[in-house]
Amino acid sequence: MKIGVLVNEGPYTHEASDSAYNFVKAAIEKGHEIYRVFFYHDGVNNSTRLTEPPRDDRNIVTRWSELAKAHNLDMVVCIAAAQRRGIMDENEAKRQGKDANNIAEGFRISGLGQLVEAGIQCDRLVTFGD
Amino acid sequence: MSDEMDMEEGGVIKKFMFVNRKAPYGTIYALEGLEVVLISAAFEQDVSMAFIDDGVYELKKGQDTKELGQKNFSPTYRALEGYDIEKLYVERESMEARGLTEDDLLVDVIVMDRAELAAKLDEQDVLISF
Amino acid sequence: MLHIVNKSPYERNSLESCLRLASKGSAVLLIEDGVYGATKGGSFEGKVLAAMADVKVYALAPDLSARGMADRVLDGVSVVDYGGFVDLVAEHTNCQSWL
Amino acid sequence: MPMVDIAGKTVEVDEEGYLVNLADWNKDVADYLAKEEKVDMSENHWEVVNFLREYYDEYQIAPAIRVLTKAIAKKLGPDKGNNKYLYELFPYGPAKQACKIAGLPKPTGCI
Repeated sequence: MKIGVLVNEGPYTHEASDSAYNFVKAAIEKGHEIYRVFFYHDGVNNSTRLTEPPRDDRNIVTRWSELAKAHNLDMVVCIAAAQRRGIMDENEAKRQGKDANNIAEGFRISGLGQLVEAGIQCDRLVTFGD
Repeated sequence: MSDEMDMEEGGVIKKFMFVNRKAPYGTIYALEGLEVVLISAAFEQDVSMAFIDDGVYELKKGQDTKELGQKNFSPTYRALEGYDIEKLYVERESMEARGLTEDDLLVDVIVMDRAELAAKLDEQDVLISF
Repeated sequence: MLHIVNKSPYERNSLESCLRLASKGSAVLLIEDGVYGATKGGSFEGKVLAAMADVKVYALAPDLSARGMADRVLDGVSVVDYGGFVDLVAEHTNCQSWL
Repeated sequence: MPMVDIAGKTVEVDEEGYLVNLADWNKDVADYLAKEEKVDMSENHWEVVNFLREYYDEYQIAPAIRVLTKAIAKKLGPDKGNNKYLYELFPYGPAKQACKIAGLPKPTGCI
């Protein structure tokens, strides 16, 4: 089955990103296809590579990046929500005249249309948030 | 606004419902939720919105954010008609519990009791909630 | 239809709204702080027990354990792991998260 | 961000030439922005730009192109409410150019 996942909250403050991660991992183990993980609202904060939690805590960002790499996941960060919250890739930083970018490996910045398209293409869309 | 033409998705039309349960301004969900709804219009799907719980407050007439320094996005609900998004369902129980009537709302809505709205939720293909 | 609730019924009205709008025969999965709604002894217990006449209630095991509530699950609530969560999503034609 | 002098007023524009403060907009600013876009403002151009400003004023968003053409057709007639006409006026796209000249917020590129 094709499953899409929407993550609406950032890491650490809420459990949403943990739940989504565990759900995605379990779905892959069960042989489902994760069509896309879309990050919206504060969920875009899951994609900054500048995250540096204490050593005895999980690194939520790296964990997503590694899962994406292992299973070729399409992880999309909403451009409008990202711009509001200071999440940039190289292109966006250039376009907006910013001096740095911070997007982690495995994430790509794109439009909200990618969320609607996931809804159209997937058999199921599951939302995680606050 | 984008110069891209309407999306063609091979004739698949799904029932999308955006479920709004949060009040405006206290959190960003209502505003960013509305942004997705507007984008979804380009995909020619069967789009509706449900206003439940504090989501009903999003439609209250007379919002004035001047002193807040936030953008008043309530006029945008009136633009939905031009985007062919005309199915705005309000749960009667939520509206009445908040002491509101249809006259308090800034757009024409379809008021439904809980059983009617429950049936509407059931028949959706994709539910995206904020 | 599958309803997913991630809020404690003692903090927000998500579970209450979900139960108000869940049709007969729906499934309700409690995750994160939502699992407190699946436990014995609290003042919300009666509402959940009454709702179970019409809907099937599930609770996520890892969230129950994390909160020290694994041994207080209400009779009639099915406890599932993340794999079970995935199965519930697959078994139902659509799902709504009551955030 | 670059500052430009327009008819004796200093106005801030961003890297792509969009107005930073929407309140700075006036007809002289529109003429300047149009010149930067190599658009020669005619009555027909103004008609669209003014329409966009009114739309924004009423609904607080820049309309999607499909919604814009439909709304213009309704107000100014079908010979103006179509893509061909709008692209003739604004060859690089009415969303990008007309919105910029009208001083509307820069599109986030949401699709």
